[in-house]
Amino acid sequence: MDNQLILLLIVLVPTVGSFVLPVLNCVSVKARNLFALLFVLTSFVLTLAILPVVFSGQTITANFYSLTLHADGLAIFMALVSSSLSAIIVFYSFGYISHYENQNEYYLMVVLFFGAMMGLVFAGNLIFLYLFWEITAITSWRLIGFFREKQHVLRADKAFLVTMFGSVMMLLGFVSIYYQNGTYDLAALKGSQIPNIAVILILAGILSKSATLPLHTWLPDAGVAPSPVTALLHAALLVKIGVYVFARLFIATGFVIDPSWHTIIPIIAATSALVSAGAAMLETDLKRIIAYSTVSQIGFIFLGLSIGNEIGVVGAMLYILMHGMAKGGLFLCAGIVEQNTKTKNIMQLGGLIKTMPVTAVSFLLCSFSVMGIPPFGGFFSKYMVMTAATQKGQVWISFVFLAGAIMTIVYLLRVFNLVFMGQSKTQPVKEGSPVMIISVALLAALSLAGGILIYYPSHFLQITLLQLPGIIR
Amino acid sequence: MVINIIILIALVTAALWTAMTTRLLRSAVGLAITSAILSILIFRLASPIAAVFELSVCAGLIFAIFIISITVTQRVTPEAFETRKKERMTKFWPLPIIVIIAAVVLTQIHFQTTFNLPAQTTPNDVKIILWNLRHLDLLGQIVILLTGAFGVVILFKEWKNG
Amino acid sequence: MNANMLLLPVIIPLLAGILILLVRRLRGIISLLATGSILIIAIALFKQQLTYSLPWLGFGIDFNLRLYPFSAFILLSITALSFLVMLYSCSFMQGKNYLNQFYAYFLITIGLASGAVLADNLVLMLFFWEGLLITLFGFIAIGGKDAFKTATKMFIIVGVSDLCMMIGIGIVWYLTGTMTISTLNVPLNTLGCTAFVLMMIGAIAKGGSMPFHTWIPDAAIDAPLPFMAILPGCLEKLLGIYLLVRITMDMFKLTPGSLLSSLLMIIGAVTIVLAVMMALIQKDYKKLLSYHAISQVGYMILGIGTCLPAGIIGGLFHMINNALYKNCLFLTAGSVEKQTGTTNLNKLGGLWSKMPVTAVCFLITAASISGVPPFNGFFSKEMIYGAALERGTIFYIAALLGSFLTAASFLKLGHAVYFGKRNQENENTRESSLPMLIPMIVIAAVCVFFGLYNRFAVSYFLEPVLAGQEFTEHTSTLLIALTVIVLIVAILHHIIGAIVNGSGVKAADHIHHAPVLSGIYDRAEKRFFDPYEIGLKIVSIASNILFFLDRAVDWIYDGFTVKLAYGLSGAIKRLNTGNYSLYIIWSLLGGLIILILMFKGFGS
Amino acid sequence: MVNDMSQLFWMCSIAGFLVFIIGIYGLLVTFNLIRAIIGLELLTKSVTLFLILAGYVTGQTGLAQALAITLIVIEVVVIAIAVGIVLCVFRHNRTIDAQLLRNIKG
Amino acid sequence: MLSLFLLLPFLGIIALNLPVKGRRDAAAFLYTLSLSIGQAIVVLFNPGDFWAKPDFWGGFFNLGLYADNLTFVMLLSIGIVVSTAVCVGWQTISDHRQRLNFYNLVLIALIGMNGTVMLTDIFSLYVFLEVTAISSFILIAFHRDLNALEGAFKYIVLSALATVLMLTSIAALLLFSGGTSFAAVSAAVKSNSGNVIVIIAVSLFICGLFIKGGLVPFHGWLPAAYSAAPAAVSILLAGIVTKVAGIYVLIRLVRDVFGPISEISSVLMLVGTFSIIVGALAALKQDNFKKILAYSSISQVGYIVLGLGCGSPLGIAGAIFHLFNHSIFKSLLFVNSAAVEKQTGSTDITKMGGLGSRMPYSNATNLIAIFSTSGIPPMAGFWSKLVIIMALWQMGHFTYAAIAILVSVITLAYLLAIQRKVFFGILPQELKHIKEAGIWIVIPAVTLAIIIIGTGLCFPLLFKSFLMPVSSFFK
Repeated sequence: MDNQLILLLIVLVPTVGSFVLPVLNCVSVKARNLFALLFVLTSFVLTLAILPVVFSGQTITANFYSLTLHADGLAIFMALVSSSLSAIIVFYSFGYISHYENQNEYYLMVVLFFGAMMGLVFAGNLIFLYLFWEITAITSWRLIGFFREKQHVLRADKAFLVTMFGSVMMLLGFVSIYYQNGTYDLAALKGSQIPNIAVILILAGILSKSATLPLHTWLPDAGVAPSPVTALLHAALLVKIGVYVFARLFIATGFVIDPSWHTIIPIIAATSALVSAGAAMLETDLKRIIAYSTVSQIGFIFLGLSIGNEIGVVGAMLYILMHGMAKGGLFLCAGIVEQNTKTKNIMQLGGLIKTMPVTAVSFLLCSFSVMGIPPFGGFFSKYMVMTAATQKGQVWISFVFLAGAIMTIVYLLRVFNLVFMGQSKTQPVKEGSPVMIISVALLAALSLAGGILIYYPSHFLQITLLQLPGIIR
Repeated sequence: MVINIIILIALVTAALWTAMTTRLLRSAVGLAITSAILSILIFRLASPIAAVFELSVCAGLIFAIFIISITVTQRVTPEAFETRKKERMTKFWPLPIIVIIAAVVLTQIHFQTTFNLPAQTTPNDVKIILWNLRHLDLLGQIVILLTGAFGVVILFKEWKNG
Repeated sequence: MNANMLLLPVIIPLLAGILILLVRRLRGIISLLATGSILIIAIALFKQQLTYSLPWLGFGIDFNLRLYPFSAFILLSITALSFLVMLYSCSFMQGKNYLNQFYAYFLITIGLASGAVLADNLVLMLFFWEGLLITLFGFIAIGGKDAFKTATKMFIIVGVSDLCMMIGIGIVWYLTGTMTISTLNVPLNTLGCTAFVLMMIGAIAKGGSMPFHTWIPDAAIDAPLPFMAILPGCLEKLLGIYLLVRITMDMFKLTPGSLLSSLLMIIGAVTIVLAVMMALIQKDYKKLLSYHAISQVGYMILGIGTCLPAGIIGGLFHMINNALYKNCLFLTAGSVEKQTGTTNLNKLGGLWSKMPVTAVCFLITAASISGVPPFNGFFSKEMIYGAALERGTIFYIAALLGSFLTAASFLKLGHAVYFGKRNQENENTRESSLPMLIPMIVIAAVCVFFGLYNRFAVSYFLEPVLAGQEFTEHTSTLLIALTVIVLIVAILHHIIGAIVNGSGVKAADHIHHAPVLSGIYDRAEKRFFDPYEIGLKIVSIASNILFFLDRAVDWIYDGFTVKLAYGLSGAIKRLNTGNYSLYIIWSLLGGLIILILMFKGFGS
Repeated sequence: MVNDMSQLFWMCSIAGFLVFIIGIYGLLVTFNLIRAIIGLELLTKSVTLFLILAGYVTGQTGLAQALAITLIVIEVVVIAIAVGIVLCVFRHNRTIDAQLLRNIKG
Repeated sequence: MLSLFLLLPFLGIIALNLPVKGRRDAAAFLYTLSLSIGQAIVVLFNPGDFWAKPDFWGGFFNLGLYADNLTFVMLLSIGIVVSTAVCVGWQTISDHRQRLNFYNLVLIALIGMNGTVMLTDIFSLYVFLEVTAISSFILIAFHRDLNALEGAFKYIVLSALATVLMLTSIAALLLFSGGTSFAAVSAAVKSNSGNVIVIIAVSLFICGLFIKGGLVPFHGWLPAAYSAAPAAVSILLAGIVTKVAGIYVLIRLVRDVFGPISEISSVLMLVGTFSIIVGALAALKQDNFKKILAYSSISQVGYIVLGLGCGSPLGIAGAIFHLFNHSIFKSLLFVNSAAVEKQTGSTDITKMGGLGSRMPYSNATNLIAIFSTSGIPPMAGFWSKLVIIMALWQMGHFTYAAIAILVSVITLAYLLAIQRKVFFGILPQELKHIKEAGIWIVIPAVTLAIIIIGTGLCFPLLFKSFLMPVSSFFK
């Protein structure tokens, strides 16, 4: 098949397919679930199919009317990460979501979200990037507000509004870039000089989407969502969108920006990492803690990207992968705990390791990866982003992040301690359903494998580096 | 010129009386008088057909409409009338002052202009203009009259629930 | 010799560990086979010089292994000791919970430790080094009820130090542009010093020096005993001191008399004295030993901190000696625990006749740790004394004081456990089984051997480490005499103390209850000085501040913005009174404003 | 002549403006709905005057008359509808007080 | 052949009121519906050359109509919105005679609007505005409940004021133009620029149009009229009547007649921005479904005026496009409010909740309309807002652009509040039995939603071929 057509299919299959799902529900529930997974897997497989092309150092550009799709190593990497994680999360939802109403909406939104994510990843045009960006916002809004209680819907609205605020700022930034350079096409924008105001505007969008200080508080509040959703949103995909766009614009497209941004953005990221780590330390709601942890870890990713040297970028991309797997695992574990104990308050939990060993161990392993303990994948990514800072001579920044990393260790262990160790405070609970524990165990195993087989992603990313003009060498 | 000014003053005075009089009926009468004076003025401004229309429709038809509606709605006791009278005194006394001040100020402005028009292309005859040139307006008028009919049907239709 | 052989000490234990986790059977045999095989490999590799390389992370971070005399020596020590402890645990751990986890962690630990020693790339080393955290964590966590708290404590303390090392490595890379250890030569400018301190933190924390020590006594209570024997007792010292020597000698090339060297010595001296002070008052066999495990690392740091060849050799010699005798001491403790079911000194006593082999092993190793000639500890300590004296009398005095207290505490321990009155409950105690005795006997024998043939040990194993640096001993007769005098004083002190206070256990109580010290001791027992607790407090306060900040940010959305918008909205709402006159007035005013704007030539 | 015309124009404009003011004032101040309609009527009067005046001044009396006639026709219908609505209000409230016509606010 | 747009409804009115027995209301419904849909379809699919042909009766009955692309966009919108209102009217008005009257009035409004968008004479403009306005007055007061009467009366008063202002302006322009056709007026304004009377005339006309279009601070009547009118009438009013009466005329006059005067541009942008902000803020705290939509209308109209005030071709294209989009999505929102009002008997959103599960079509279409209103891709509203903002940025009005785009967040906020309070949340006990409102509400809702999405997805094609050729837009 033609590579360009494959590229289009990667985006279109889930996007269009998602609307077929409610119809399929009329046939049977199983068919719908299966197809939801199938659509995601199709994208995954198709992405794998074009992997060799990109691996050989080429890029693919496809034009369909005004829709320009562009695949380089960065995009393929991100697509692989998100599609594989989405597949696991969809698989997990078979077990989790089967108890609730509005399943049609759920599957539609999840698959549509995924499709939009694919579109965003491959978009070769600022406007279409924004378009897919907003579709993800819509779907995530619906997903957060999946349960219809007032509080949930309110939180969903908050998330939507805050991200919307950011994204319209970003749109203004895009417009200003348009008038600066006369084009929205990313390929044509390569290496263009970007005024500071546009950087600020675009940054507002990215920060809001990636839940970074000062636009981060929607993310913890979004913890009301059903667990696979939070996993999908927080860990695997949504917050990575902002980071990815940052990489796409400032590194892959190589916008030339004022050098001071390479100091300012790390400072923002550091503040974000610290503040949210502090909040995670004091929160008592399981999902909120993990969400704050996500905010904190996103700071690390930003550090790597904004420093912008080779090791930083590769580290940040690896961070996206590793954090996606590990944090996804944490959220899914939290989902099992929440569903089986009917509470998210860690003060009311305890001793679950006795009855839920797989969940507990998976939680612990994923925590290790988030903390950055070898041989888990998180170690490498954390090492690389922190080294990136020192590599640029900004040692003090890495010290701030050191504090963040320390706090990560402390609060994650605190959570594990309170939830899984100690005296049991709830009714005896069962382990989650097989589908669910397979998912979490798989994610834990992937986190481990990510560390042990680090050579492969790292090698791939180093090939990718050649395609990124924005790297500071 | 002097006659014109007198008519103008009469016009303003009639309007003022219309606005300020305490009785609604008198107000309607005042409006009719204003219309009548206006039609004289229009006549003097070389527009006889419009003047006739003004006189018959505004001073006649509209006056009738007002009279009917006033008789339907007017139920004022003497006490209520007295209080309303006082109210009007307090509320309306600035109006004449405003009018007089405005008039004095505006007349002090020495206005001078010339109107240089493009060459006349249409005949200056109201019948030709109305019937031959402004078909669209005519259509509009017909539709509006039709609308008025519907409005009357809808708004004045018997009240079902009292 | 094939360079691929280098991979084996790393891979065999790891695979064996995973196998045990999966299979759950034959764990003892698998473990013994695995440790035995790597011991053989280590022996075979000894005196070899090999390098091995694989592409890995990129950016000059490759999977580089390098075998040279120093690492070969450490590898040999690790494998040998772990084999012995493994043999011991096969018997000791029988009937305990989580056995396959225990064996798996054990094996994985050995694999990671070997990897850390062999690694020739800083990141690779950090990978193995930090990976140990998880097995440590698992080891402690399977210990018992409160073990998880201790495990957490360990995790945080060691994790922090490892993170520090991470940054240190980053700085080193920044400064030199390479991460291959064998080619590193870091300039000692400000940044270099920072890097050194960070790396040093990692090293001494692994070694268990103050102020990163506080999890060790806790772990002594909670964790399984072989863990204490193999990890804090020997492996961690080996690794920590190995790295410390590497950074002071090779990577940073500290000069004697430099500030950093003094810093190291101060840390060493303080560790020696304070830890041994704490050890003195302990009433638990394992806990007492654990404080000595901390105290002894002070000597090594002190020795290495001198940056004199003699000091470094002394430190290294002490390291290997300590690994031996501390390991053996823990094993005796395990033996006692296994047979009597307790390690509380008050409940023990008079085991001399019941457990003679254990007692003899204990005596030999206790004498060794106290620095009694002619056991090995004496010689290594003498080398350190000499080096320390050359750098400053105060260090020497501290070391000597430590020596005195060490001797005192071991006199107390030996007295309490093996002599004195036998406890009623311990009447039926018997000697331990052979698999447990063999390691003890072997180690004790090695202690004696290293003592008698100390010149051989030093020249065969350690001098290659210096790589040609000239090495002169500073020992003099005077120092030896002083040491001996101190020992004699210690014995006298113990006898008097035992008589005055009533029993061997209480022999040091007068120090415990001394006017000023008692208060300090009380607070120390309540973990008043525990850096971990203090750190947690700081973190907690910081978190509160940060959380407040977070809430403040949140308030901007949830409170401020909403209130502002609704306030404005309400104001606009109130303006719409429903009165059409008002609307007309607005319109007219609007029209007026527009007229004015038009006339003003607005915008043109 | 030009001066005369200009003066007439100005005077009539002033008168029209004054009628406009009176109409607006009546519309604003009164609470009686019928009076409000009378106010509207006065406004229309002023506009009629303006139209005729413009025609007179420019000599296009034909056009102006045509426009004025259309205006008057439309005016009648508007007034009729307005009065109809007022009468409906009266049927509801039994009064034509404009103060009661303030239900929709905010 | 443009006069067919006026004559067919006119003949229809006459035919429908002949004293014939039978279901005249059904006939009226079918006629009005087919007429309005036909109008939309014909405009959409027939190229302009058919319309350029002269009427065959042109010899003795000359209406002098004119159509350009702007006219066609408006005719299309009128067709769509009127057909929507017709459908909803069939569903919400139960009485036969009332239905007949309703359709008659809708036909009159249709004449008025079609005439307004096609004529070329400034006085005829007044006449047809009045046709539209008077039919709207009656339609608002249709059910004769007190609120509706109040709304109608306010509309009459303000509309009369607007009329007076416009007529005064016409009279003043007559002093210079010698005729009332657009061409004459345009020439007069151009040749007399700077004349005090001309400036006053232009200002007064614009003020009058502001009142008609309901821009802040001329908007007082609008919430009352919109919220009190019967459901179908609200659709008509909000969707198209005020847009034609106020905004279309504004675009037409500013673009074609008054010409690009920088003062007008500045005033338009100022008023537009003011409307955007005030409308959005006012909508935020409302409890009445329709009132929120009314204020939202004010806000959205502000965008149109802002784009218009920008003055560049791109800005005007954006304004026209937003006008079209606004008529679609606001109609859709009002259709949904009609559905909710019909089923619950109330427009108070605080008393509702969880209707989404019972009224899935309303729920889904409402979402689409909300996104379109807030300017979220891939809905149509996004593109028009984008074009407007790009135009503003192009002309260097950065502050206006920023305000415009930030207010869309507030827009989203209040619209989400509707969605939250009406369609999400927990279903109250007394609303358990509720069902979808009926086929004639669902069909237009779904159709409008499809139009929104279709426009959004086909935007690149649409923009190039229909609105204006800006080929470099995506490059």
